[in-house]
Amino acid sequence: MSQRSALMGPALRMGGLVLALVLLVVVGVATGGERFWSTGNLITVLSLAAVTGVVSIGMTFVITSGGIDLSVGAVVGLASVWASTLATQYAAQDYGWWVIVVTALAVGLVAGLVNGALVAYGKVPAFIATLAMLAAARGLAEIIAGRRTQVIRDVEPFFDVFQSRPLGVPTIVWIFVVVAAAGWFLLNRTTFGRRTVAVGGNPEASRLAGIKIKRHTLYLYGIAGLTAGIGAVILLARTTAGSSTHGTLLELDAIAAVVVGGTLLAGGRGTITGTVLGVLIFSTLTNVFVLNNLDSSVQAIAKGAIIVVAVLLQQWFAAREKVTST
Amino acid sequence: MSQRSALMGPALRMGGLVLALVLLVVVGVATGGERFWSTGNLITVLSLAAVTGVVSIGMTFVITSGGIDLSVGAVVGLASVWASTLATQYAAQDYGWWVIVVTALAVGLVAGLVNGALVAYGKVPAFIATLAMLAAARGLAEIIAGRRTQVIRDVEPFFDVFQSRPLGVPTIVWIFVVVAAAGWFLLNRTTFGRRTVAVGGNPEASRLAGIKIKRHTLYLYGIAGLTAGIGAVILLARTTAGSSTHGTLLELDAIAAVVVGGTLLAGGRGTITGTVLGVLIFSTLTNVFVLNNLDSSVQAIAKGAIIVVAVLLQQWFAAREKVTST
Amino acid sequence: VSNEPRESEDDAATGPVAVTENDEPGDEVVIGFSAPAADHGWMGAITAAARAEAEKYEDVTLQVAEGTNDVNVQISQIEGFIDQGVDAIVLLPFDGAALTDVALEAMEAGIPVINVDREFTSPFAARSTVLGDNYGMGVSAGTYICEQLGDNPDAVVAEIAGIDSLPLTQDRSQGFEDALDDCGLDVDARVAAEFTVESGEEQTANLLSAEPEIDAIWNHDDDQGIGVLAAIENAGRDEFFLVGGAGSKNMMDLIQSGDSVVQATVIYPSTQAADGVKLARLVAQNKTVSDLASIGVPRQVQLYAPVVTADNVEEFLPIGFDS
Amino acid sequence: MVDADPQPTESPAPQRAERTAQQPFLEMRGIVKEFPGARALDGVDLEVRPGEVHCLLGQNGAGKSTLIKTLAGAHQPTSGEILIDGEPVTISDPVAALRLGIATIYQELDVVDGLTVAENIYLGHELASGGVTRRAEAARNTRKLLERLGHTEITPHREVGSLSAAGKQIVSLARALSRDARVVIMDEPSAVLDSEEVGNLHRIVRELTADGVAVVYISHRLEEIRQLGDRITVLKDGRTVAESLVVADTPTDDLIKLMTGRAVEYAFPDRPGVAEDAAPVLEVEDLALGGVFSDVSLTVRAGEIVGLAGLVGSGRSEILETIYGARRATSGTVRVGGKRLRGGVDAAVAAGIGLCPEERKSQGLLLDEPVYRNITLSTFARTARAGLLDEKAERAAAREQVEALDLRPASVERHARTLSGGNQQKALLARWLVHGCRVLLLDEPTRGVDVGARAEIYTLIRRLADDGAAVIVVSSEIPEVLGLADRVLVISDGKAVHEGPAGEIDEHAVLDLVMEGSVA
Ligand SMILES: Nc1ncnc2c1ncn2[C@@H]1O[C@H](COP(=O)(O)OP(=O)(O)OP(=O)(O)O)[C@@H](O)[C@H]1O
Ligand SMILES: Nc1ncnc2c1ncn2[C@@H]1O[C@H](COP(=O)(O)OP(=O)(O)OP(=O)(O)O)[C@@H](O)[C@H]1O
Ligand SMILES: [Mg+2]
Ligand SMILES: [Mg+2]
Repeated sequence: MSQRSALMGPALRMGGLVLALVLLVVVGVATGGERFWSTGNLITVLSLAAVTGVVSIGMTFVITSGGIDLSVGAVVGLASVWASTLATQYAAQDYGWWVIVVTALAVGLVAGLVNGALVAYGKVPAFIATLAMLAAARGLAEIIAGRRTQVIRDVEPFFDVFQSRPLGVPTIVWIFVVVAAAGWFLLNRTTFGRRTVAVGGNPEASRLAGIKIKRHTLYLYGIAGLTAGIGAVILLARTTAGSSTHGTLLELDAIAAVVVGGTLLAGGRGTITGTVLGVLIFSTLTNVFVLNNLDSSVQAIAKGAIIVVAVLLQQWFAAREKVTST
Repeated sequence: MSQRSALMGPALRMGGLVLALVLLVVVGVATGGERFWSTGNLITVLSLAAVTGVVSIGMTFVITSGGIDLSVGAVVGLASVWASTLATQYAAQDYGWWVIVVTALAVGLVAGLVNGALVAYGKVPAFIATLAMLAAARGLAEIIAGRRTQVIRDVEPFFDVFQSRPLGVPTIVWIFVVVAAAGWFLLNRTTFGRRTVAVGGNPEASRLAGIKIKRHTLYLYGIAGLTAGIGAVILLARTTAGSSTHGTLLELDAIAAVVVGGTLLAGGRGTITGTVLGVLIFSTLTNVFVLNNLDSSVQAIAKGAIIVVAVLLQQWFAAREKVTST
Repeated sequence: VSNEPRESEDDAATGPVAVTENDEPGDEVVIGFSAPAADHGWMGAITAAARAEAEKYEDVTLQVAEGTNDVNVQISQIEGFIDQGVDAIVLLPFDGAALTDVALEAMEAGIPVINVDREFTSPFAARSTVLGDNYGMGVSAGTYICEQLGDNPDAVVAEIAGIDSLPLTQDRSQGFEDALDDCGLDVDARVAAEFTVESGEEQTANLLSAEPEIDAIWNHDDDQGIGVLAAIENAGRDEFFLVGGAGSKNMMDLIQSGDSVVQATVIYPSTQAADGVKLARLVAQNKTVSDLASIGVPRQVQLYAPVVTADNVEEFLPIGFDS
Repeated sequence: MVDADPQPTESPAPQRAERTAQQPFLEMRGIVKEFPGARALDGVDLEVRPGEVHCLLGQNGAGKSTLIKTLAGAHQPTSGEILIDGEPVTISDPVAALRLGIATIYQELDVVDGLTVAENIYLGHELASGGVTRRAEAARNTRKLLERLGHTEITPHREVGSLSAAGKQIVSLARALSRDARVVIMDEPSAVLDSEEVGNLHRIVRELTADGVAVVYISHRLEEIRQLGDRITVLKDGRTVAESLVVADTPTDDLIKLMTGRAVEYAFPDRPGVAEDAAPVLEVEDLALGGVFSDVSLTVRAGEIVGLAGLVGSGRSEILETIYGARRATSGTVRVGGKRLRGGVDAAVAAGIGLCPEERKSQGLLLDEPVYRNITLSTFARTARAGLLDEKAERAAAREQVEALDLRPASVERHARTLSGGNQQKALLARWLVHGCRVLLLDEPTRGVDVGARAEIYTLIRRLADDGAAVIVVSSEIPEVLGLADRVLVISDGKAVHEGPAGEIDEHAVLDLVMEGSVA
């Protein structure tokens, strides 16, 4: 029985989210009909989800370990700017489109590692360290870009790659799928994932069991930074430009998706599947709102209500899970 | 020795903050001279600290109890709008300026209690519940205001009261002082405050000791909402208008001040003195920046750096405290 | 109480309308509309005016997407419009460069795009462009201040900018600086607010504290202007004059009454998107702008940024927007 | 404990017998408590009279803590009835229990670190006028309570977070006393206390009963129950198997049989003696930690068990933690197998050292993870291939230990949180058994472990030593240290004051050494 509940548990816990998503889709079909339920529109929903989605995967790791990263949005902005400076663009013209990608990823990674070092070795609370990074990364991005939007020109291969549609699905959606799958695997099937959950559940016990929690924390924020770098690449592909305003408030969307998905903000339990569902819920919501031509203020209220309902549904399913497993 | 460290402890823990503030003041005097160190400018700094300050006091309670309130900024906006609708203004003209104040406080309180009910009785994680309230309160505020700024006219007594300067200090600064003092007393000298620390430090032990955790949580968010209402009154007095954009991102400023002040984000330890110092540091920082006509991007970077340095200083003092007490 | 809406929304938003043969009903058209979040008065007026303009034509259905400051979301909105196959798109992008690609996509799909306010980086991305003039706005403000202070090279000029990370703010500041430079003045103190009343008040309070003597201030945005004025009031200062920006009814009233520091404001028309809707309809219905001799809707319309002072305020009051 | 007497040693005082004849104050009838996936109580009866010490006995996981939690209002019983003074009552929450005069000291430390001693003691029933705390009065009363408990060194305004586990236990005790209760429930209060403290505790219990207060006392130390108890109720697998036995009339062997259902060999394993030429595995030289201990040197050879004896707060835990690298030594060196150890815990674990920490919940367990992941927390990386987890191997390894240690319930999938205290301790031990350490540092390894399992753990530790491990055991039960170890180090006030073979010293001598050292 305990075996069964261990298997059923996560599925049931996801139940509330899946139900919320299904309800949204029903509303979408009812109000938008074919305009909602068309391949084109579904791809639009997924494309919109890609940036938040990728960043949320990294965020899931950080939150599972009991931390938080408020800087991801700003780091997306910084990475997008750095990867679209004239210098980078010239280099990309000379050496290949990958220069842009590598630059964005490297900027994201380094920013993440700085966060990680501050949290792990400087013992600065994660909230503070990443808030400081938020401010600093935005400032730096503005200075680099001179507050101008930097359009990427004459690096056609970059767009050829990232704006293509293998099997009819945009590359950026594939990137989201791959990152999510890799994240799921990393969290659930590897020692790295196990350590992440352990550190979040009880850092002192993990330390005393011989886990190098500082180094691990460093890596975790590195991952969050790296996914922010990937997010920047996706945004560059979508907007053809880098800007210091890219990713504004993205951190809130990402955290909301992760927490609505069922990852504990206190750490110790994380679910990539839940995060993906959370991201899809928010992105479908935006889409359904647009289809219904809803006033943005009403949207905001509806959004608040829907978040609460999704969580209450989850609670209800969790309670049912307990009852059925006895 | 333990006696001494018990007394010295908090003082030393504050040491880093005080030092950071003193350094800022030194920089201010060095770069701005009399323009910085004038009564007028110091009052400006305090006046600007008032809104964030008042809201941060409420936030200190919520965070000490292990919660968080992301909605305070939006609630400030909603309360300011509600308290400046035509209906309220007419009522204020008929019955007296206090109608505006009572409306703002009531809106804040009710929003806070809704948060509290969701967290305590609905078991919705605080982060999610208050994020939903953020969205909903902003949306409602926009609808009520029709996205217009609502200027308060013909309620002169309101401004007479709140723009007056008893003993040369603006009323709104007095409000901040009174709220801070009341907060300090409530947290350190009353049953309510001690229970707040207990709930944050060890909820299970608190429950077993007979504390009604749910009801207590409800009250805590009520307090946060109430301080948001007070913040709205101060903003109304300062800007002469209510707006759905009032308080944008105020929640981040408040949380940053509280956490930089030394209150544990995980709960169980809270300090009003630290919060006040945190608020003053941020407000002085902005002032010094403007005095030096600093570019806003450079400001952002400097702000990030200073946050980290303040926390590292605090760490260093805390480490020293340990050494001296052994 | 006088902050009640003085006129109905459409009057306020679009001003006097001459009826031409173009206003005769034509083919039914669906126009997609997308703009940044209506988080302050000017942007609110933009969207309201666009909606009101569409209301006037029974052959127009305006599909309004949620206002957003997230380019990623805005791109998906345009993708949605393309997917639906609307007849035309009116797009006021949060960031012109970032929305260029998706606009091109729409044009390639045969949907004419009318670009409003913030310009795309490719001329092929829009069928027609309605532009405000941000640089010109700064120039107008600077020139006005030069006229007032021209004889005093030591005059202290302060600037209260809007959201500093937006290119449009940079354009405005650049124009301002260039115009001042012409008469030997420069910007002695500059702060950046966020287009909100609260930030206007906060930044101005600090600015006034830092500069004990000021001769003139240019404030980019009349929405934040309410806060700016409150801060000036709170500080009890009046040794300078203030020039506003955008042109809210509020500021115009103050200019008219003449008993405040506000002497002028530079118009930045909040009717741009309404013009965009009008043009989109014409383009979609294959009509032409009737007052022009040429056939077809012009490629670009740049709106004028005049200075409103006590002398001409009467004329502009009808297009002042409620902030 | 070694020489537990099968015959009652102490005849109960006459007035005690008199009181036990009175009407029961408290009765529990047919209490059933179901948790998701487990039936913790399956029809328990209990009857407590005023002025008696009523002992609850049972193996780990028998349901003792669950029973008293239903009494304290922390859990709601699924069925059954509770009578007080013959009247049925429902205890819906902790407040109701306190109002009925039931005060409880829980097995898990239930203090708030961020509050002061006085605030902790009065938490929930603050001395206050109109919500404003009367601090001076609270401090005064606290000082009195602590004086009564013999702990004047704990000052009322000290933050509880700075106290040791034992200090926190004292605070819990003081809190229960401050409630003026009619019945005080104590769930393993002596587990973290040393022998002197235990004596102190017993004195308090006697004072309480002399005032007519009933005490429900849970302990795994049978000799303590003999000294202190009036009557005993024995639980097994969530049922009452014997109700209200009179202590004086019940031999220890019978109790053990009732609890475990078998006769347990109740002795320490033989000491085979360490070969003279056995290689030193662990060498500690002049180790010091600023302000806590200094000049600690010891060598543990393969196959040797070294015991550290001393009072609570003498720094034994810190010595273990410093050897383990969990604290940074101010000076001194640690060698394992001749190689100097540098770096933190991870280096120590890699070198083959394991530590069973003192506070299992905060330092040891991932409470919301399954048992097997707790057991393999130090080894999952080793069973993994190229970073990929091998959960099958982990489960198998964990299952083996669960069986060897008789962990109950015998499922490796249960979350650690749902295990009883003693079983959590076993899970921690299992972690290092799976690891197969060369050096094992055990801090209170039998804390909260029942008699049956205790014997098994002793055998196990000895077997590990026989297999070549070097073991250090810290225990507050001096007989345990003396019985189990080959050699003892007596620690007093952060210094080693004696070192010698365990067989050549007795409990009194150790206590004398300890007292001398702390006076010096
Ligand atoms: N929250 C819970 N959920 C599920 N099962 C539980 C829970 N709490 C306790 N149990 C189970 O109830 C049984 C009784 O546990 P309890 O803690 O009462 O034992 P105990 O007699 O106090 O043991 P010990 O001497 O080790 O403290 C155990 O099998 C335990 O696993
Ligand atoms: N981080 C620390 N800094 C300074 N002193 C400390 C620290 N941690 C513990 N101490 C002190 O060190 C002494 C020994 O602590 P501890 O209680 O762990 O010893 P112990 O012999 O293991 O006793 P116990 O039986 O309670 O485990 C105590 O006086 C304690 O207050
Ligand atoms: Mg127990
Ligand atoms: Mg110890």
